Amino acid sequence: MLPLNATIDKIIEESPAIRTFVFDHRFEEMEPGQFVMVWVRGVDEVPMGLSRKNSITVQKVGEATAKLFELKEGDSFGLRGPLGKGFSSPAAGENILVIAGGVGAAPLLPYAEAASAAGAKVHTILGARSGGDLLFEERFAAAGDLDVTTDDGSKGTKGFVTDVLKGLDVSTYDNIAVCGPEIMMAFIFKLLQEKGVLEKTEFSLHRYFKCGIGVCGACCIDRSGLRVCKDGPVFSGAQLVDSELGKYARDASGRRVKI
Amino acid sequence: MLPLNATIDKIIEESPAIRTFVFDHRFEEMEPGQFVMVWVRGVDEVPMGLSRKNSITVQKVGEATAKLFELKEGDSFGLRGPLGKGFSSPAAGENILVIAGGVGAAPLLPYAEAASAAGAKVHTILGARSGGDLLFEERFAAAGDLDVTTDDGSKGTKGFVTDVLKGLDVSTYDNIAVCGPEIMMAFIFKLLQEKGVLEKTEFSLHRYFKCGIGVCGACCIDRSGLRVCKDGPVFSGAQLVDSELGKYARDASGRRVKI
Amino acid sequence: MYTLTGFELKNPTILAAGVLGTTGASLCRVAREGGAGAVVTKSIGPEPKYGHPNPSMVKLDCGFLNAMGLPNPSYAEFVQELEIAKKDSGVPVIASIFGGNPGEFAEVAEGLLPGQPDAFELNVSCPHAEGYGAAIGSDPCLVEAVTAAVKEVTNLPVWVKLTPNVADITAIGKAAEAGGADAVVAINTVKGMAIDIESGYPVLGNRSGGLSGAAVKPVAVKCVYDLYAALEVPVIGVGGVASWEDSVELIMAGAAAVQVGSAVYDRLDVFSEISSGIEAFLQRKGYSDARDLVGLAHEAV
Amino acid sequence: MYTLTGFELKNPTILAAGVLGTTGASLCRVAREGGAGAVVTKSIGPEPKYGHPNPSMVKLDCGFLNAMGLPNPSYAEFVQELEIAKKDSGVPVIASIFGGNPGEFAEVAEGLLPGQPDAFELNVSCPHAEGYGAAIGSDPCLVEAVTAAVKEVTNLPVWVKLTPNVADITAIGKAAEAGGADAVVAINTVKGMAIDIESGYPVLGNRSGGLSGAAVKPVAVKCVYDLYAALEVPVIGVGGVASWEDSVELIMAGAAAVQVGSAVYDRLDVFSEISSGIEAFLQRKGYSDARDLVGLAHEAV
Ligand SMILES: Cc1cc2nc3c(=O)[nH]c(=O)nc-3n(C[C@H](O)[C@H](O)[C@H](O)COP(=O)(O)OP(=O)(O)OC[C@H]3O[C@@H](n4cnc5c(N)ncnc54)[C@H](O)[C@@H]3O)c2cc1C
Ligand SMILES: Cc1cc2nc3c(=O)[nH]c(=O)nc-3n(C[C@H](O)[C@H](O)[C@H](O)COP(=O)(O)OP(=O)(O)OC[C@H]3O[C@@H](n4cnc5c(N)ncnc54)[C@H](O)[C@@H]3O)c2cc1C
Ligand SMILES: Cc1cc2nc3c(=O)[nH]c(=O)nc-3n(C[C@H](O)[C@H](O)[C@H](O)COP(=O)(O)O)c2cc1C
Ligand SMILES: Cc1cc2nc3c(=O)[nH]c(=O)nc-3n(C[C@H](O)[C@H](O)[C@H](O)COP(=O)(O)O)c2cc1C
Ligand code: FES
Ligand code: FES
Repeated sequence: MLPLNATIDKIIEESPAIRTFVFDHRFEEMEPGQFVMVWVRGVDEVPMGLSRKNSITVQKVGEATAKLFELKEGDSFGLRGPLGKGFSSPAAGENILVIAGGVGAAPLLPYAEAASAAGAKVHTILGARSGGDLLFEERFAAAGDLDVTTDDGSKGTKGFVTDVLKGLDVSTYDNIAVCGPEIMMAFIFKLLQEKGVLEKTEFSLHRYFKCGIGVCGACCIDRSGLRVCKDGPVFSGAQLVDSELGKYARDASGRRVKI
Repeated sequence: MLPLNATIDKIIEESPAIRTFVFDHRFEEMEPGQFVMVWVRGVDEVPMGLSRKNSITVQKVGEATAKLFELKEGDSFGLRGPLGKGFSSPAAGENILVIAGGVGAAPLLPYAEAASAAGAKVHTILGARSGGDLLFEERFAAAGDLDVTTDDGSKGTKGFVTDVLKGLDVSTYDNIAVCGPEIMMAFIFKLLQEKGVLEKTEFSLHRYFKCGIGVCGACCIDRSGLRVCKDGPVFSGAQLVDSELGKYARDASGRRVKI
Repeated sequence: MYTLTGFELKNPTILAAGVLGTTGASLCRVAREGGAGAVVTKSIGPEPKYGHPNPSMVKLDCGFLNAMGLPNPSYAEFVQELEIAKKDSGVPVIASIFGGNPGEFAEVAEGLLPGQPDAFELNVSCPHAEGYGAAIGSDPCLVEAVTAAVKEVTNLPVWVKLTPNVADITAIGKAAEAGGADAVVAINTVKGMAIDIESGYPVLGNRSGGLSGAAVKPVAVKCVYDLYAALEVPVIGVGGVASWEDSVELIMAGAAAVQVGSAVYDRLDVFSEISSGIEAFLQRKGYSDARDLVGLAHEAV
Repeated sequence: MYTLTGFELKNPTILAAGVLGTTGASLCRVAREGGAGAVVTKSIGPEPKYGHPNPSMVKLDCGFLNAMGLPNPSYAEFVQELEIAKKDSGVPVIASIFGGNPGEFAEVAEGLLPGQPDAFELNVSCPHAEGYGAAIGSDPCLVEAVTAAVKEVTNLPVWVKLTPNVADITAIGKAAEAGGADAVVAINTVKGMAIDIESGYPVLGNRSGGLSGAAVKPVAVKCVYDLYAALEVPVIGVGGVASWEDSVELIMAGAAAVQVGSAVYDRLDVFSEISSGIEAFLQRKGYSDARDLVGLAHEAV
């Protein structure tokens, strides 16, 4: 599959460093949690979760994302996808906990909305550095219950998503979906492992992607050897036992880099 | 399409120089008049009309056919097909005239049988050098009326198929299908052209085939430039007006050779 | 109208050598019914040749394999076909020729002059005919000599058709240019082979042959791209073109026009389809002329 | 059991270099879950390399294009991955290495010896890394020198992986043999390129790259066939293998074993699927051993 040409229909400024790019192609078959490879021509191609069937939500962190931020409505980029394995499908009546940190909210939004639409009960813990950085607050609220945390306390509970999580009876949930900074996910993983509920958790991982289609091996994690781009990015907690999560990741050369 | 491997289930001795090879693959979608490329491994690959969904009927004339005649039941050859354009589909109630000379009867047999099965009225004129060379006599008889001609008069009318044809009122037929030696076909073409019925005739042509799939151009006829292997081998008489039929053909080098 | 090495084409699609090019009548049909902007004949040599035994061409899952073995009736016999094509096709007719040495190339070119071709295309690239084609086309000195020899006997434009079966196709392209080529054509087929596993026999009568069709398009794009950067003369792109998108891709790589071979398998009017597809693309993108697309990929950095 | 350059394989399928070979864990997974009879690592060099910018690999209608640019963490860092693969994969592990000259090749080989690979595979064939790979692999003298340099620092079997992007692959194969190669591996990817016609940009970050997958299988069959006829040492076949039929085809062309790369895209257990398919074929045809098939096409005349 060569990159298809996506024209930007709308740019939504979500926060100073996060923008949503709505484009003119809808990935109708997309599973929440799947990603696309976004080709910023002449610069790089980088993975981004789908925040809707026709949008990505991007935090500006480096060269490719900065170049994306220079694009205007009507401009275009290349897209390959949807790729990888998303979250498991929620069913009516299920109790779902969504834990989103920072731009990790992007792939979780379509999951929360799909769960709600399917008739599941959704509870979201949404964290960010400060109130202005909170992503999709209204839409998560519309999908179910919402707890907000900010590092600086400017909105919701002051602290981390884990602070709210600690206070919950996790045994009441049928599925717990997590995406955010790796340190946060590692904390949550440990906490839920201790509570013995790993088998009903799902974590969406980030690793350096080259091919994005499961061939090159750049994104494989220890010790399972699973490919984040093809066997993931969403893994069940059980798949991540004894893994490198929170310990190290590999850079583009394959070298291990401490987290 | 690479050649499929066909194993010979049965060999039927039709006449001293003609054998039918029944093989273990049925070309279920085959149209009567279509052909296969028969790969006699290590020797050559030559076109043969399908005399049934799972058989070819071969006259021994040279190297490849001689090698085919050495094969026993259980041996195998390669087959690509079905290829080309066959005869038009006969409909119930139609009046069909079939004119077959020599091994030209091979692709006409499934046509006559299909016409009969479809509820058409079939009249066959079957010609050969002598009684022993007549092909599929019983099966043509079972499909409808049959007139037999032999050059030596050992069976049926002494003479050529054209001698019988001359006595018929061709205006009563809805379709006239012809296959046989080119000289014979050229005579018939001229006769039916004079009677003004070309638009309801079909002729199955033979030319030297290389690719057999319409790409190389070895089998193109003048002046239309039509490919016998892809646009034919069955052509309507109208397509053959002003053609090379009966005048010359091209050899494997593309050189014109008088008929 | 496109101008290519001095003559005009109504559209940038050209029938590739060796495909439906054995008779004048079939060349006319490809031009008239198929819509080709120009046609190249079967490669013609000094003597009649029957070619390799069959199977001489098979369709693969990806592309086609062929080893025709340069069957041709000789230039003496082919002049009449060329005349028919010139008289009735309504488009430029390019005579593809081959020989075993510069003298034979010149002999064949001279021999075909009475048929009044619009250009010659030198086949120094067929991968499966011993002593011909790629045997010459992988040696820069021979390519230059062959090109110069033909230029000596005619003022017509001379195109040199290159093989991708070399380490560096631009070295061969430069040799053609040094010999006086007016254009290069890239690519001929890529060396390939298929084996029938039921019997162990190689499928082609010649055992091995040349790969064409969709499988080789990326190879053609790369060769055209490199040649465009390295040469002054126009590059004509060929290899795996079956759609207007493929054509635009080769044009953006640097092709001044495209040739289409194997894709006639699917439909004869692939030429009209491509040329109207290109027109629509130009219009949508606001270009006035396909020439604006030529080599565009070199500017996209 | 198959014996290949002195060690044993439980089946004749081998993971190709550069595919799922960056970490010890993924090599183990390909062996254990995938069923590979042996695994080859990513090509490892003297210094860490990040490779080319993305896109570095795309799927085409026919095959794949890639230009990874030899990303690797250097031999110093990779030894630990090799150790993991050796300890846990349960199959022979071949270290693929590259360098810019014979000295670098020897340095990398020596540096990886503590990881105890079962053999080395010399990558003199990657088509898209300047100064490396095919830059060396199209020069017979360099290929001989590189092979000899590695043979000098180790007694382990040395395989030399060849590029098809040359006029005559057997000349390079013979140079490897002259340098002491215990086997040759053919083929690495075929030079290719794709252009995004909407933007005019070449699709790969490196602009051009190498073609793999179904598109190149006929090229691989031809290269293996020619090398088998020309060389004494075993030929290991790679290129477009995705099924047992493909494998048997390469084996009949002359391959003593096959490597599988791109086909992991469809399924990881393509290795077990191929090896059981070959077993069933052998049984149906009444052969006692896949070795009876090796080079069979050369006898079918
Ligand atoms: C499955 C997946 C989904 C993602 N979804 C989102 C999302 O929805 N929104 C969002 O803002 N970000 C997302 N990311 C992260 C995003 O890919 C990086 O922020 C982006 O690649 C940075 O590119 P850059 O050129 O701007 O930064 P650079 O300056 O190139 O690098 C900054 C950091 O970005 C990461 N990065 C760079 N290139 C890649 C690459 N090819 N693959 C993976 N990581 C890379 C590295 O950690 C690097 O250290 C996702 C990552 C993955 C793996
Ligand atoms: C569409 C079509 C259908 C045919 N159907 C039948 C059939 O049902 N039964 C039958 O007995 N014969 C049929 N033929 C004729 C048959 O193909 C030839 O008799 C056969 O090719 C002879 O091969 P050979 O090697 O034995 O003879 P050769 O010694 O090679 O040549 C003898 C003659 O056979 C013809 N011939 C040889 N090779 C080819 C070729 N590749 N393509 C076309 N003609 C060739 C030539 O006219 C040649 O002069 C058909 C031919 C065509 C074109
Ligand atoms: C059946 C066939 C015959 C060919 N004969 C010739 C030939 O005579 N001379 C030549 O220069 N190229 C010949 N070619 C090569 C084509 O002209 C073309 O370069 C090649 O097939 C790639 O283009 P395609 O993918 O569009 O077929 C032949 C190709 C095919 C398929
Ligand atoms: C993503 C990718 C990375 C590759 N990296 C290497 C490499 O590092 N070293 C090497 O010798 N070959 C490398 N190759 C080439 C493969 O090993 C193999 O020779 C080629 O892809 C053809 O086989 P295939 O069609 O089975 O993929 C790579 C191929 C791919 C697709
Ligand atoms: S990025 Fe290549 S396998 Fe995941
Ligand atoms: S035999 Fe090739 S076109 Fe008919």
